[in-house]
Amino acid sequence: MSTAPIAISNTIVQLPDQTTATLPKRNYINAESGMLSWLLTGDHKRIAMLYLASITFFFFIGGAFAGAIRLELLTPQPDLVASDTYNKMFSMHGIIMIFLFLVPSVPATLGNFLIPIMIGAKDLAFPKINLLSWYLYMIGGTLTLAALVLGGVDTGWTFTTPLSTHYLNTHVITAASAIFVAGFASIFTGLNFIVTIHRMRAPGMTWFRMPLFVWSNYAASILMVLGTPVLAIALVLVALERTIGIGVFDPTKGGDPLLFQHLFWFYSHPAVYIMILPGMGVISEVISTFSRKRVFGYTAVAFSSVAIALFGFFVWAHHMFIMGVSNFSALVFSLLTMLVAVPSAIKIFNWAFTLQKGSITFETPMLYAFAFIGLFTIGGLTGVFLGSLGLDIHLTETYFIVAHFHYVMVGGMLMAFLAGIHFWWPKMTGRMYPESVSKLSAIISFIGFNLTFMPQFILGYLGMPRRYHAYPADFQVLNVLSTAGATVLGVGFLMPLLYLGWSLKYGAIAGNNPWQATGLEWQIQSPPLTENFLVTPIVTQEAYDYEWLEKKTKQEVTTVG
Amino acid sequence: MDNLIASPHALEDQELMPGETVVHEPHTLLPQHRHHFETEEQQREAGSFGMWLFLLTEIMFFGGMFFAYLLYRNWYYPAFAVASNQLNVPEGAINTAILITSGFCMALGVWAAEVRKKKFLVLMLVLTTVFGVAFLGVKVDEYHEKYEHHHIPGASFSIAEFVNPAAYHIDERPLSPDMAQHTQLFFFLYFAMTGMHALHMIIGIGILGWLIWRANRGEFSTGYVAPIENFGLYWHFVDIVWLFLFPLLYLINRHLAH
Amino acid sequence: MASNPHTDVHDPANITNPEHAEHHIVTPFQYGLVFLTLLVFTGITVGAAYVNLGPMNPVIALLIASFKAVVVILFFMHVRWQSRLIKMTIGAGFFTFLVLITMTLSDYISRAWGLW
Amino acid sequence: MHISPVLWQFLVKWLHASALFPAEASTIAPYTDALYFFLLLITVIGLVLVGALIFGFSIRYRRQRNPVATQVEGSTLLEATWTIIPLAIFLVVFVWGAVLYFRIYNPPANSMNIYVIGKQWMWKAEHPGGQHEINSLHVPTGRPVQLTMISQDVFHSFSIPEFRVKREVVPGRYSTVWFNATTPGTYHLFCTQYCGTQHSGMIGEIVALTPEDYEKWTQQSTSGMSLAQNGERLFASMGCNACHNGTAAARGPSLAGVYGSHLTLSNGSQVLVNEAYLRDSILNPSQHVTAGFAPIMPTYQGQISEDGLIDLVEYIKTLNSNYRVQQTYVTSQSNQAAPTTPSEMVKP
Ligand code: HEA
Ligand code: HEA
Ligand code: HEC
Ligand code: CUA
Ligand SMILES: [Cu+2]
Repeated sequence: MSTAPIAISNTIVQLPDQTTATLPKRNYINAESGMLSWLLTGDHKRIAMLYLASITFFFFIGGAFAGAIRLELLTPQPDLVASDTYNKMFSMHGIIMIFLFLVPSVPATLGNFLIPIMIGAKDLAFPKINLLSWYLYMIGGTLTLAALVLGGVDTGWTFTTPLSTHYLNTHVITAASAIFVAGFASIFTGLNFIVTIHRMRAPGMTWFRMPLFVWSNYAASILMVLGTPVLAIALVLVALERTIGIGVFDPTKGGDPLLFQHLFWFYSHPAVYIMILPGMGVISEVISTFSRKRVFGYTAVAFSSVAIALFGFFVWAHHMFIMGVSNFSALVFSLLTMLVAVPSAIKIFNWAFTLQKGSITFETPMLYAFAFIGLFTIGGLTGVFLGSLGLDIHLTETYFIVAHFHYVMVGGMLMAFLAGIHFWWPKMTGRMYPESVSKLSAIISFIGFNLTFMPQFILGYLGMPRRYHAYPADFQVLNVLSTAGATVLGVGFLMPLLYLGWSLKYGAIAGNNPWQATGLEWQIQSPPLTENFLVTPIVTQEAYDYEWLEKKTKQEVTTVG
Repeated sequence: MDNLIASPHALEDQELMPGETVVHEPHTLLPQHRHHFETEEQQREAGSFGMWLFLLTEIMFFGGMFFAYLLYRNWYYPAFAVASNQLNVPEGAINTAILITSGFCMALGVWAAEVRKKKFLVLMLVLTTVFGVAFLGVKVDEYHEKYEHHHIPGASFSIAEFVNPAAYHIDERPLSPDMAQHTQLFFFLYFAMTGMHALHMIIGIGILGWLIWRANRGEFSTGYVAPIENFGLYWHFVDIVWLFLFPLLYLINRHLAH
Repeated sequence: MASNPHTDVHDPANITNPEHAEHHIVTPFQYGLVFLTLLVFTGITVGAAYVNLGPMNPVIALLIASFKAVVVILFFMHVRWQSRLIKMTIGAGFFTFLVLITMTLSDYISRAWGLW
Repeated sequence: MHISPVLWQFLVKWLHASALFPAEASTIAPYTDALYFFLLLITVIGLVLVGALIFGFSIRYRRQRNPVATQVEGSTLLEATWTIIPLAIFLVVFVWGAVLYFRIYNPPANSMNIYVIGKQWMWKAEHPGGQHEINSLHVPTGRPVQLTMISQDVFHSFSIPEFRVKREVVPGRYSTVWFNATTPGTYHLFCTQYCGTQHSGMIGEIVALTPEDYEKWTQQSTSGMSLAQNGERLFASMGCNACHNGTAAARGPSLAGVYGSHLTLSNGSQVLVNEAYLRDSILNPSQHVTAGFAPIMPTYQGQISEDGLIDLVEYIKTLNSNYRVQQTYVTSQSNQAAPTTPSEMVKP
């Protein structure tokens, strides 16, 4: 095994000699065995794996609903399912994808696994609360499934009042309590991260030596802690209104239905940044590693995360522009929306310039990261369309929005999640994923994704409303394209499930640092020990210091096992 | 920002580090020390910081209801004023005092733990509980009164007293029926807010019971005060919520009543 | 319990670790003063409610409540002796709460302005 | 933005013919589209820029060509550039969007008014002349039409893509939108706010007619009773005239000429009486008590449908003199109660 990483080859993967390599004898996976040792664990890495398994499960349930939605929309007629079934499908799709998949996706899996290691700590500050958070998540998930099995909900993921409080007799309260409980799971995750990042950094790990992944998760955690409780109270009020019907949200009794919207979006707009910020952190790590270069303008990228988190609290009413907020508020919120878009732009350009003068290789995580940058740029800029008052009038509540948020959430966050999963897979499992299959699947998802959602922009401008079970026949061609794309996309997402599962047993042994990355997590064995570090590291180098890494690699004789 | 940037325990431990291993020698640490913290200090500070963050979520949680209250109070001021006058100020004021006393006992409890006076600590925790329960008792009485007057929002809610106060020997100006209808909003918010507050108290009393048990075993009289302190933060926060609820709910437009 | 095997193992000197922002112990006397202040202001707030001050009534009530809350936070909750981090955290919480209130309220207030 | 009109028309026609673009059938549409194309342009530029950087660097600095990376810290100048330029562009977009917003939601003074009621799951349009339509709306081209809309149950949203206008139809409160149709034809009408099971069935058509055809249509489909006439009947049958009869002894204020006036309320504030205020003072009378009167008017919440309220409001709007109020004692056969032809339906 060569010590110098600068071999002229297509890949920087530094795998140990596979004929002799073995996984480390002692690691967090085999430290204890038995079902209970997982269910009662306090180890952040094991909890991360629990989360990973559960969110994957829910992703595919949500994906199955997406498939059904697209199948129904293949034809203009309402032929496949009944109207209320369709409504239940997109509601469950939205609820599951957002609350049970995307919000916990990167933070609760990768963040849980990596943040303590990245800052040189042995665990998160509150391991028991971390475990509790997973249980709350599971209770929330179970309640969602219960709502599903009992007959579903058809409120949409936005629970618009007075529809949800007085006009639907589906299992709204079950679904609301599911989200309530899952919300506390995310509050506890965020709380844990903030305390850990403030209080448990290793000696020498100053704020500006932290990897950007930590920064962005920190920013997202602030949003989780301060935003989620407002959603919780909004849902409590919905449940009360439904059961005793007092009229806080009911205009016929003097209430204001927009009050609910204010409370809901006060959380749900910051929530979209909860969803994207951790993904942005992943992209910073991946881009830097595979161009072997420090992230361009580290401080700007770090602060832009915080800026997004801060400004993210000031723009929520852009979801209510035409719903009856005052013109004055519409103006203010539109202006602030423009401001919040700027830090994202900063990040995009900083990533692009990270590549400059780098030494770039194109492993799967890098492909996903490129996909992220392109798709998020489209998604983000179409967000600016929506933030522009006059244009939002035409675009709101159409497929343009559906396309916008799938571009940022699927094209952005989901791609970032996949980038991260591939990137840290060797660390988490000790084994490599198969490189060429995974590249193929990255390309398939990219093509499938664009085919699915690009036509929806056009549909949206043509005026096709969202949440429509049947639509006028003139929209069919574009819908067929979209459905075709979704099929391709489904394949693209199913493949990782298969080959990553396969690699658990048959993948090549990864070694400590296959990517020659600089983060602390790469300086320990893979999979790590339960206590992460044998010796608490003393940090003397900046983040992304590849020269430091080179020196270090030259000195040490790498052993595995 | 300075103290954010400096690693909180960066320097004091440095010499220790190279030799330290994950296998802790138990005699250097307290039993309550968790393995992943470097020092007691770090653990303690993490605990209280975590508690504060949790209280932030509580602020926002109650914040949503406070906003709803603010909005409807402005919209339906006459209804809110009249409905508020149906609340029992003496009981509310006494309850405020009770709660403050309970908070005072809690604070003394923290002190007792800090100076390691076990008996006094247990006594104070018990008193905290007693006053907490007393508060809930008064609350139950108030709720009962509302029940008797059909002021509990829902099907049996009655606006009769507000439309025709004279018939009920209430010294109030009558409200027109449509405005009177909005008293229900007031009572809904009253029950939601005080109910949520009471729920926090009940949870707190549950935890208090557990703390008393542990304090009685002497767990907190050896300098390990974090649980007491953190619970104190929670308890005082619940007090603060009430400090706002009391004037907002009970004291609207009292001077016109008589 | 003195017989508890854990308690007398080791004197945890680092609770008052000199290297760190020292752990301030508030005396019962100070707590007593705070307690009295709170009681007195509770009295004042009830009294003030029965005096007709026009639109100032709710303002006074809220000011008193805020004052009491600050006292509780500073003394009962020891924030006066806490690190800057904790103070900033609390500030952030109230800031976000104010954002919620003011930005939402500005919508309701400006609805009456019609086109403006 | 000013693209040459010829080019513009060509572009729009071409896109429309390939079904990628909705027809431009109102005076607003070109304004919306201009902003849309501007933003599309920015998006394409941004995407090309980002793409060029990514691909350019990837090719130029790939491992094979550039085995050793050169570490760069960052560059304040560059970073300032890509902070300020996007910010400037976004601010332009904001201003442009805001101007457009007020153009769409600020009706010209001379627009004719049509009422729209949304309910699960149908649209009901009420023309001042008393013509009722379900799930369709006939409008004349070439003159501004304002819709005053309200929902009977949940949020709905009235959307006409070809006109580029849309507005939420809110329960409990009037919302308005206006447009000026340019091309006769039939266009989509969608409910775009999710409103329950049959949301996707809450569709209809907008029929834009030339003024002459529209005239014909109003004539053919009149029900014989204008909204105001209906309102007049209601006014009598609900007992409003017991108090609002314009006599000196009346317990309620005279409603003649109240529409459009400024009222002083008992709490000292002043309000402009518009449709929304009239509706609200019937449903929540004690909310705003007119100075000099006792809050004795009962609430009619739950007793009058939204249709009825519209009739009443229309009726009160037409009461311009005490004389008309006296007339209400006898249900009038008057055709003066409300104009039936659009040319007379000019808002005061
Ligand atoms: C991950 C989730 C996510 C993210 C990150 C965003 C990001 C943004 N969103 Fe989006 N949004 C959603 C998820 C998200 N959104 C969802 C789920 C909905 C619908 C909810 C529902 O109703 O169901 C929604 C709806 C939504 C609306 C409401 C539309 C409506 O209901 O009418 C608006 C309006 O302003 C909006 C705006 C924005 C803006 C301005 C951003 C910005 O943050 C984007 C910033 C990014 C960029 C601007 C790109 C990078 C910039 C460059 C590369 C510079 C390019 C170069 C030049 C300018 C030259 N979004
Ligand atoms: C994280 C968020 C997320 C993700 C990942 C997705 C993923 C997808 N979404 Fe989703 N979507 C939302 C969030 C998300 N969506 C939200 C919030 C809404 C709004 C809901 C509302 O209006 O309330 C929405 C609405 C929405 C609509 C609009 C419905 C309507 O308004 O009528 C459509 C239509 O095309 C759609 C399509 C898709 C597709 C094709 C995918 C694809 O990317 C999915 C690809 C994945 C798969 C296809 C799974 C592959 C696996 C299998 C096929 C195996 C299946 C297994 C079994 C059957 C056992 N989504
Ligand atoms: C019991 C008597 C009474 C009846 C019946 C009554 N009103 Fe009134 N109305 C009043 C009084 C008194 C006021 C002024 C005080 C107020 O605003 O509440 C008033 C105010 C109004 C106003 C506000 C305009 C203004 O000049 O103040 C409108 C509009 C109105 N009434 C319409 C109606 C309609 C429509 C009905 C029947 C459906 C009706 N009223 C029935 C007594 C009555
Ligand atoms: Cu009405 Cu959708
Ligand atoms: Cu948003």
